[in-house]
Amino acid sequence: MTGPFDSASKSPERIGVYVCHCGTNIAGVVDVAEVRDWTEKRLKGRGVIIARDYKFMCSSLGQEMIEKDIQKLGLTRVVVAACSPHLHEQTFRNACQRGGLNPYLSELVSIREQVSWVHTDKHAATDKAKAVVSGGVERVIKNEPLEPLRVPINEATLVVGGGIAGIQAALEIADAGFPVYLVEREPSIGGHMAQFDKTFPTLDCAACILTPRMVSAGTHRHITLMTWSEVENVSGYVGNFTVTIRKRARYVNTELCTGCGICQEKCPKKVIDQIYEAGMGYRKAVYTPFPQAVPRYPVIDKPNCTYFSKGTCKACEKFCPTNAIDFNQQDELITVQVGNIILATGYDLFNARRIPHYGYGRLANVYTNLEFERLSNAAGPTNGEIVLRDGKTKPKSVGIIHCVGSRDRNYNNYCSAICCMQSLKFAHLVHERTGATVYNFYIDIRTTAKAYDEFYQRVLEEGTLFVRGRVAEVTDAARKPEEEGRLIIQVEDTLAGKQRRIPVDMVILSAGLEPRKDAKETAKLFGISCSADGWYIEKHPKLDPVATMTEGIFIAGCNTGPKDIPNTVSQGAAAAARVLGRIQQKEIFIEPVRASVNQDKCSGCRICNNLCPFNAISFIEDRKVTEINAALCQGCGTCVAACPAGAISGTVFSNEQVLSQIDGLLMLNLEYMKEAPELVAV
Amino acid sequence: MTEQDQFEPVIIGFTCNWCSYRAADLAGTARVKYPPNVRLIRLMCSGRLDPTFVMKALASGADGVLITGCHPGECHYIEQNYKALRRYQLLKRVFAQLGIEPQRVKLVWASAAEGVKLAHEITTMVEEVRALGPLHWGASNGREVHDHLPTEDMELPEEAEVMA
Amino acid sequence: MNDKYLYYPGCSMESSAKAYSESLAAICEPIGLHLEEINDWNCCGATEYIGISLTPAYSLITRNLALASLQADGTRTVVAPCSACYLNLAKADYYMQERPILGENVNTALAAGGLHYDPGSLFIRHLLDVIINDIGLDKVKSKVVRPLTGLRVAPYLGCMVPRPDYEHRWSNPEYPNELDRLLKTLGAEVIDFPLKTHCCGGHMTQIGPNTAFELIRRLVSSADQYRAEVMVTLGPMCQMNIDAYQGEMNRHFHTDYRMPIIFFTQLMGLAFGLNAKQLGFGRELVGTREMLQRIGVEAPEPIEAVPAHKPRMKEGLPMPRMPGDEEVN
Amino acid sequence: MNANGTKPKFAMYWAAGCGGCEIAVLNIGEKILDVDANFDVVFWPVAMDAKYKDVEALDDGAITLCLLNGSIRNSENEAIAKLLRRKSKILVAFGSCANEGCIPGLANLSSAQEIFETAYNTISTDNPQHIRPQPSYFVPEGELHIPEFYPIVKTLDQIVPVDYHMPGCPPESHQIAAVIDLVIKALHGEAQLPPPGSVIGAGDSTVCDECQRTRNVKAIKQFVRIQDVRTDPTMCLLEQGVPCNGPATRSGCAALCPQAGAQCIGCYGPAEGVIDYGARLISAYASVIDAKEPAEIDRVLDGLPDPAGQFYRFNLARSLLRAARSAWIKS
Repeated sequence: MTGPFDSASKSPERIGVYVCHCGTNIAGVVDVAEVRDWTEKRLKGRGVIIARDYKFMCSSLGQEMIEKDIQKLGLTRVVVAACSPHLHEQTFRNACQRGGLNPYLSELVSIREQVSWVHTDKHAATDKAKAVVSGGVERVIKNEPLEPLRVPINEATLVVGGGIAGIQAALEIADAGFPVYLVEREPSIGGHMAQFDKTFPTLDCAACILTPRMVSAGTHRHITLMTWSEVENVSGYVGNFTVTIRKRARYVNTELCTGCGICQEKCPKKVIDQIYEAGMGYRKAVYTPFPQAVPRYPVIDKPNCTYFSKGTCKACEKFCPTNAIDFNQQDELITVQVGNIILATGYDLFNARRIPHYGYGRLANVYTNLEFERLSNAAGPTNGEIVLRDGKTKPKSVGIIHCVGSRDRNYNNYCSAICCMQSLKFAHLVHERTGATVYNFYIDIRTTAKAYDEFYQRVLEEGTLFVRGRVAEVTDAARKPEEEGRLIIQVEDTLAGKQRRIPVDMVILSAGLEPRKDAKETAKLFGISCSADGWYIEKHPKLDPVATMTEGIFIAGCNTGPKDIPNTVSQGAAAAARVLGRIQQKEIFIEPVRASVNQDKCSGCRICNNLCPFNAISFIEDRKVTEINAALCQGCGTCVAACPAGAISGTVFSNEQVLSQIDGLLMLNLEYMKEAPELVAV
Repeated sequence: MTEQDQFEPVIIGFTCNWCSYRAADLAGTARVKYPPNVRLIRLMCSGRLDPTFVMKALASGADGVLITGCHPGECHYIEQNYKALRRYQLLKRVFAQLGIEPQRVKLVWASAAEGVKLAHEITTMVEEVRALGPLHWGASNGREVHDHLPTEDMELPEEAEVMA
Repeated sequence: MNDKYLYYPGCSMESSAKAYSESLAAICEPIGLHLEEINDWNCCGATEYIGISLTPAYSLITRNLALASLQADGTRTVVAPCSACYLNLAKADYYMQERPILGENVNTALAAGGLHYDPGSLFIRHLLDVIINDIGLDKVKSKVVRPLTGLRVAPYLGCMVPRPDYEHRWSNPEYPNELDRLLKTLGAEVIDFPLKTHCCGGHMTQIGPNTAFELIRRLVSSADQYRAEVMVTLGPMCQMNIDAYQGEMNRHFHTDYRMPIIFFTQLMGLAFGLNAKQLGFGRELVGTREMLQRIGVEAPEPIEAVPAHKPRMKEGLPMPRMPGDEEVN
Repeated sequence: MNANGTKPKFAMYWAAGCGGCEIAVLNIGEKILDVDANFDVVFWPVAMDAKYKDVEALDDGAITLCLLNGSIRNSENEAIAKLLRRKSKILVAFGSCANEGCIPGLANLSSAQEIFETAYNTISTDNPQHIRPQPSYFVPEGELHIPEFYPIVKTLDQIVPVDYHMPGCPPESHQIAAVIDLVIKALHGEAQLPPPGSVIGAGDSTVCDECQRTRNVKAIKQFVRIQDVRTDPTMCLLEQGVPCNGPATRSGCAALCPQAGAQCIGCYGPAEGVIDYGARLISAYASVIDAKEPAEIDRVLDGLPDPAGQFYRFNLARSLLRAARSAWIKS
């Protein structure tokens, strides 16, 4: 008969099966005792010599139970039916190892995530649990003893993104004495935080606390800072990534430039600064985004430079005292070897134009939060004066709208986490600097972190007005004379239970946070995954929030979801700590999931040659056979499935294991004692 | 299965370690309910899916096979899910010639975040396959179809105990 | 796909909105729009019926879709020019899918007439949507021979067309830009009309005139503040409320607005160089002479509306009292 | 020669098949004389007259070597296969039909009813009375029986245990000669027979191993039918879009077809250890199609108008699914 499952033979293995109650998590739906009894009785012929159930298999007592059974009963295979292998596979492998059994001779099958938590019918769930156990038993018979692969870790780390998360991560690693490449897309590091005026809730000045960190990162002997640069290609795997970085031409020779700023003064071309000034101010075509920029060297913005577009000007070159301007500079591709990568790529602001009835982009005095940050910033375009678009009039009343684009099923369902505190900060600043009446339009006030609610109380006491309700529209269509020439906020005041029209002079939209526009491409580049929203997915949302499912790639800051500064900094440090742990171990162990070619069977048809995105497959011309480089193989198994001759096999997920598991899941193992069936059609 | 009972199909589902298996975990964590008719197998990637596995499952008594993987462009191994897609499309053509209804073998993309979607797809597929009725390929091969597990009256005979 | 569209005119097109009907007929040929009227269509029930009883209301609407299905012949799109008709048809299609029991009930009712409709089998679309997204602004632009340069227009969509936007066909359900883009293509100066999707009062003119007058005033006064010379709309009800009740509204508030309101198809026709009379100009009550002069078009003589029916009895028959009326009223 | 001075007994039987295997045996040339010299041929319907009852009269295990070709289509095939199994020490499933169903196995894509319909009732058939064969029929001389037609074609090892498998349609003569040599040597104690269950008379790798065409990495943009194109004689046919089954087909034929300019159609069956031959090809072909969009993939696949025929021409009866659903389900 065909198939790996030989229905006439019994398994020579001595298998122990352990069914976990997980408190009531499993036992509440699955009759674990019945599963245990059934396994012991019905799967005896498959080599199950002991089946036990226990309250918490992952507890030390549960693990010891397995260890003892291995030693006393001479188990050669272990199946644990409990939670997802993503949670406790390692736990039970370790237990097996301690008991003296090769850890890969065990299987953890999920009867919690895939059975008790998703099914309600107890009888059906118990039946399914039996099938799942039976699948595990059949599979484990075909398991092979394996050793984890050891991979040496390159000491260097790549940090992508020079905002506060990336700066923090880079400094932590560099301070420990290991090299860091810090790559930033903009001309200066600093990120969004550099644009802010005050930081909630303490109201310390963002620049005052950020600048020293920026300087440290810029001057650290272990940090190679690459601004105006982007990662273009990543290859390799944990411990040994090869990263190609495009260092865009600055047209400024950084060896010669002293950062004196004369070129910026002399440049005749003024450009609206869409990035740093959020469109509220101007910069020159040769510029550093802000005075405290790190590095201090300017860049020439090629599309806006008069010389590049018209062929004449070169004012900067003429006046540069050190001849640092170099119009012939080219982009450079730099390749670096790193062991780990931390992505701290930050966020984009929700585009408030997407809600046209809030008037942003149509009505002059509707501002976004980032615009207001620049407006209130002492180093900003108005030197901190809070004024209307005309540049002079101080508002007498200001409306701040929360949750713009957040908590809204038309845009983003999630809460942007920082808007409440940010809006309260704005209310305080407006009140303090203009004395205007401030209205906050909110759904809920969420001030959960340390000293946040105290700040809310303070703003309340200052006399800021709070209207609970989602704003319907911001309009200039006046209905009454007192509304004329002003912005009217139409809102249902859900506490008062009525519709209100509140005329104000200025509206600030607390636009939410969104993943970077290119978050998906970045994720693809580094081989990690995004949620449907576009935020990066953590290895575990609670227990492993800075790791990803890809070994060696870590994430920190707002690219996993909206965060305030303290959380962002913590994540940067946490990611650094994870990386440092690995560097200091000098090597890591990874799953021995690998493919290999049986060269006697390989006929050199070359079907598989083009299938590996990691270039692990190569063809040996003189012997006309294909070979797989185990170090490059990532274990996806695509070539195993593709080989027409069946010459490629894969460990941990071998054909025999999967086919046997199918038999087990379909309970075909229960037929083992029967005669070969009579082959007559129905 | 007794005739008056509703037919309970058995579906073997192949999941990718990086996306759909995690989606199944997520469905569990979020307590999203779906019918117990699907039994999942974890692979490292939908690219690992050998058509043999699908045929084996159908030939051995499964009424349907659900193949899942990362969305196009989101493969953990960069582009292996496209290979799964191509194999699936070719496999479907062969199955059509063998008289296997298209609803019985389905390919669904589910990211690690799409627990609800996966549960929904499973529910839909179970109902579709239920409506089609048993495939009975396994029975045709002289084997029993295991809609329900053997009951007490199907206990092992004595000699089997000895063999065991 | 067949390039024809199944056309559901609705009752207004034959009465109050003749100008809409005439101008639409006039522009179809230049932009290559092939409309095939649904045979034996009936009233969509307007806005009231749905509030009274769902099955009969939806059956009334769906009968038209069932008839349209019979005529489909390769095309799947039903076009309605009237806001209320469009919304009713779309609503019926949507809710029959969402609530299968309603769908069954409706089809049971239709079966009495030998009809059946599979919800989701037709695309229900508004005329403007078809012109923007299928015909395209490039095509429209190519037909413009008399650009409406200098004419300040207020694009007014009313509340029913872009909302609730079941199929996500509009750029934004709260503040769509389709009509703005079309009018700009015709060469007009389009104001950023803040009330473009606000309500015209609907049937409130019949039930609570004061409410309706306030709603009309807001629209007209806002358009006036923006110095619009004409409001452009796409629904017969909107046009009628603002046109026919503007005088009464003025008396109510002691104001003196004279804001003409016309259909977008009329402006398209003007831009295409068609004759104003052929486009139904002259039927409106708030005169369009000044507005037409702005673009150098001679205004046609006003058309006196001839009552279609004999004057009704002064008072109608009394409604029979229904059990439970006391609680409702 | 046995201890008691008699020659070992040889039998050959032709079940559902074309007879090509019989010709292939005769095609071994002078080697056939070795067979006669070393064996006592007791049963070989195509070559000599013998009755089933003669075989039944033999002791169980009396036949030393039996080459059985053809698949199991009807009750007669099955009965004789069982009889010969009982009487033979070494039963060889000889040729593709006995091993994997071969062309007769393609009948498994249709139900018995469809097959009869085609055979007895299509426009090319002159059968005005719609006569269908009946299992039994009364004639003046008595009741006649014909064998029962089974709904699906089976391979020999689906009926009885088989000692060796010899693939090929038909097996290559040089391979037959080598096998006969080996058996004779083994009988004289000069060689060891391979372990039971082995494939004999073929290689362990695939046809590509023996094919001299130059191979490169593969990215198939379209499939073409070989009669529609002029192929490069030095380049891998699959890379030229010709669906060549060589990569999945067991070696042993010396890549006869590809060397002669035609694609391999897979008569030597799957390589060692492969469970489902067609699955291997489906997976391999699909893996190297150069398309990512479903519609584009479909366009490429349209170049394979009969995928089941392409992938299971010789192997359907031995595949995992074995037959189309209509063949399984009794009407």
